Amino acid sequence: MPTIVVEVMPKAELLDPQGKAVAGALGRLGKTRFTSVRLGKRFEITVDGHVDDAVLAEVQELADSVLSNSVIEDVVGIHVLEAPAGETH
Amino acid sequence: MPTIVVEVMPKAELLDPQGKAVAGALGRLGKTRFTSVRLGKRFEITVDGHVDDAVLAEVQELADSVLSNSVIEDVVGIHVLEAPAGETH
Amino acid sequence: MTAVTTTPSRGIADTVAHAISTPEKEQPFDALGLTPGEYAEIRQILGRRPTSGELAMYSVMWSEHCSYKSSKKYLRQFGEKVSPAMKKNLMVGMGENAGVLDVGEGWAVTFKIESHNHPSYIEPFQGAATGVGGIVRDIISMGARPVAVMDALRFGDIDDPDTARVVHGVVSGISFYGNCLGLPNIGGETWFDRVYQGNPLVNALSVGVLRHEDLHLANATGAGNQVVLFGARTGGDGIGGASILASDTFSEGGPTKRPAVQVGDPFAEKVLIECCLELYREKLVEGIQDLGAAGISCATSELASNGDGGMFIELDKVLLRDPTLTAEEILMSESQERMMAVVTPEKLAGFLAVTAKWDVETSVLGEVTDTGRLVIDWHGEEIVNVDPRTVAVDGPVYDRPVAYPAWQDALQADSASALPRPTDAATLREQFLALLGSPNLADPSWITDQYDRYVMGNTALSFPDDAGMIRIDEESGLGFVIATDANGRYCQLDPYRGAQLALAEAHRNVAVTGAVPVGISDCLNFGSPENPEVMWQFSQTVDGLADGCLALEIPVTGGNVSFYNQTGDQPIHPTPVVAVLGVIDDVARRVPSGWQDDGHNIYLLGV
Amino acid sequence: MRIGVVTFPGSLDDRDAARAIRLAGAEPVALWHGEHDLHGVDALVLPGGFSYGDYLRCGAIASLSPIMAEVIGAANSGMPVLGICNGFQMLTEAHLLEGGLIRNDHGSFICRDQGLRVENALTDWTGGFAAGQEITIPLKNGEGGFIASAETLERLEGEDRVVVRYVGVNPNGSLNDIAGISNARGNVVGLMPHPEHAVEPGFGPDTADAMRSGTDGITFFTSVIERMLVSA
Ligand SMILES: Nc1ncnc2c1ncn2[C@@H]1O[C@H](COP(=O)(O)OP(=O)(O)O)[C@@H](O)[C@H]1O
Repeated sequence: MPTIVVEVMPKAELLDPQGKAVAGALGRLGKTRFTSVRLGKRFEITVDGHVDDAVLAEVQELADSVLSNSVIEDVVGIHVLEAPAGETH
Repeated sequence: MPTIVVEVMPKAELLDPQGKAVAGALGRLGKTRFTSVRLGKRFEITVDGHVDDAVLAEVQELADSVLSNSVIEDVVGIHVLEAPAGETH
Repeated sequence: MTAVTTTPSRGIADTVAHAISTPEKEQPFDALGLTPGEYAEIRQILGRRPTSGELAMYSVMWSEHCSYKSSKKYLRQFGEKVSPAMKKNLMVGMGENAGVLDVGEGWAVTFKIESHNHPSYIEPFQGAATGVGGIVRDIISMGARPVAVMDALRFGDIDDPDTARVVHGVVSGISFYGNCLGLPNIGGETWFDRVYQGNPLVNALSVGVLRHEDLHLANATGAGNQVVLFGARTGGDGIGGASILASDTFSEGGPTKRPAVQVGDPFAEKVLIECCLELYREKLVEGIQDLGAAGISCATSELASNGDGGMFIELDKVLLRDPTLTAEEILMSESQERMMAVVTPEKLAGFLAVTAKWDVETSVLGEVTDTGRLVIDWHGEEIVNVDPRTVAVDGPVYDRPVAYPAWQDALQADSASALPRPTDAATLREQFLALLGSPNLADPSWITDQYDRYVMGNTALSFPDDAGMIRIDEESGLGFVIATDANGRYCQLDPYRGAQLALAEAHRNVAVTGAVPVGISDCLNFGSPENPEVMWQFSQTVDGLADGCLALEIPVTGGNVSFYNQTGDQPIHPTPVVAVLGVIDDVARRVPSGWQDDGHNIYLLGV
Repeated sequence: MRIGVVTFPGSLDDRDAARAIRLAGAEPVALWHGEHDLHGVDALVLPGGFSYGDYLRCGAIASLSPIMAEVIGAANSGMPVLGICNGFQMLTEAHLLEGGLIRNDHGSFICRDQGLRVENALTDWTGGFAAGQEITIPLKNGEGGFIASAETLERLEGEDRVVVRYVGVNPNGSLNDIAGISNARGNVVGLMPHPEHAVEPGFGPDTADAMRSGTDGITFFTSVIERMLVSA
């Protein structure tokens, strides 16, 4: 079954304490060339049937209304996964 | 500054309570064609300087050792972001 | 999510008929942890070779963890060294999911402590989290509402680089699961010692309360009653052993990579708690058994053994998270947040309405029979046909060799009197500061601040008191008090006395709150039972505890034995964690520890 | 006076909220998330807990529940609504309150007796306090960090809609030490700390007088009762 990936990130202008904590951990490991880290979410949604424009539009709408909270997050990407990650193991 | 994206997903054979809860919510909204959802993490790491193979190798190593927990998660993708998502808003 | 329960391609099951016709087939019993003798015994019990499904069941149920085969001989003392006073308030004693004590006014309390040591080393967060989840399900299966948790923890050297991984993982796992269930954490212990470096101890305790009439025992009685599995779907969690079976039997598929870790879903468990309590309240179930170690193998064989007949199960009715699971894997899976119920046919519709209300997935697997056999079918073919008692009750019992440790006398002779006794101020000051700075005396609030102690609104004592106290009845103020204690170093010096000291300390911690101690539960953490010196420590510990309980006249209501706690062949110190439960008529009259008011006199009591 | 307490799957402090309402002198009414029925209550409490495990985002899945449509309608027509902790998160997810709540800056769950200053004593739920009054009530959360855009923060401050602020310690990295806010009308209030855990002597936070004797939380509930009696 095809899989659609939705990517959500915290808004750039808002605090991201989790990303900051990761950046801090990298810094303590001496990885100073990584200047900042932001932590968002990656959804893998399995679709029963074909993925057409209507399905993608439906996913876009869900991404905006349910999978993200537009007050604090942005949907940064929606795409169909060619080789579903879940099936490669 | 270039941004590297690291994508981490819960291992396919393990329970993903978060994804399950989201799938349940979609089901209650009548979105029954989405049969399953898995929820992972998406890191955006800003790099000071050029991204070359050495940097990517370093990120790969960090992805395996720090950004993911190999007992329960897989690193499913590492790539350089062309237009940093954070800067489009 | 839609149920995809297709027949797995490599899951052509080994049927009973096939087992009869292929008696010589080689079976991987040793890879499953069974000895040649145990395998021979299974063949003798069955009068044929076991099917791979039966082998799966026996191997997990006859494991040390499930069968208590090395400890049974000793644990009997807890039932034998008893006075009439000790039985007075005991409504359910050892052997059930958890013991139950009458605490008056029609109320009863059930509690138990259990280990989740090894999983918590592999994956500290999930290991500890599922440890809490498991013990809470034991409490629910008695008909009680869980009302509190505690955790007794032992970690390695605080300066070891691996310790932080374990400590922070374990504490946040307990915090995550317990908080999300809405159970106040009312106490515990934290101790650091090198002996636990490769083998931390994570002992989780839960307490539940119930009205006398709500007491339920998990047994399958009444032919025709339905056997129902509900809760989370079954996945490939914690079934390392089954992939051995699958790969051995069906070489073309190869062994599947099944993770040894289990991922917990406290939300699913919280919903399951409320769902079970509603099922009890509406009197829709005969009994509910939790699924923990050994999963469906354990639940079916225990329910059937505790009943008076048999059971028939269609295993392909199990709702799966992963449709590729084989029958053996389904039998052994340790997926969390599942329960098995026995329901009369008339009440099935009502039962299903309640599970639907709570969005809990449910499937009817089969029914109670009068055959005396546990029969399991897989797509219409019989893959298990056993006497359930041979699986769950009459497993092997070992009388392991016991030897007084060669090093014991030297250890005891090397007493504190041999240590230098500095008298100068500078050295004393230095030692005092070293003590204050030692992790075992340091303030544990960085742990306890991660635990919700307020939820439910009945917490009368918790951190920093030495015992936790919960109000049971809002009208009368009736409450219970509980404390856990153990000191592995004392037990290493003298396991008999060390166990009694642990008991005495927990007993005192309960008594000083103003409560009357009424029962204990214990979690006995030891090295390998195959090491005669460990077995000696174990036997001494149980003797000490049983004698101590007789002297104090409080019964052991249940507990747990955890063996094989060692790094290489270096066992941990014997660590019997003792939990003492007490009753207080009115929590308003509790006595907290610590100075309460200016001007009070200070007395030192005792010897 | 009837005050509804909505139970969602994963609600934990619903019985505590009901107890607080009872101790304050009103009748608690248990409401179920799956219904479209407020059973004629006069005010509403969305209790604390981990609705739907707090998966996705805290309060997000619960905010899609059938009853939330009724809650939103009632809130918009002026009914007093208090969201405590997870309830506060639901109110932001339902956009009845502005901003959002994210993971604590230190990354851990924290349970502590928290000092607060009541900044706005005019809302339906804080009328019994004096502005500037300092109180102590328990706080317990993993995702209590209040965030909002700069303009939203400015508006909240400018319109006096910060209801309570952390004093002493900021326990989770909330911007401007914000512990609770209200809508413009003052009938909808969201709080991260738990007033329902400071309503009964013996089971609340420690005070200078005696352990576990703090009852500062009861005033949130008596305030709304008084407000409703006045307007009735
Ligand atoms: N892992 C833990 N979980 C919950 N409570 C704990 C834990 N560790 C310590 N505590 C609590 O911290 C307090 C102090 O513990 P401890 O230092 O062991 O006390 P003492 O030294 O007086 O026996 C007690 O209230 C105890 O219940």
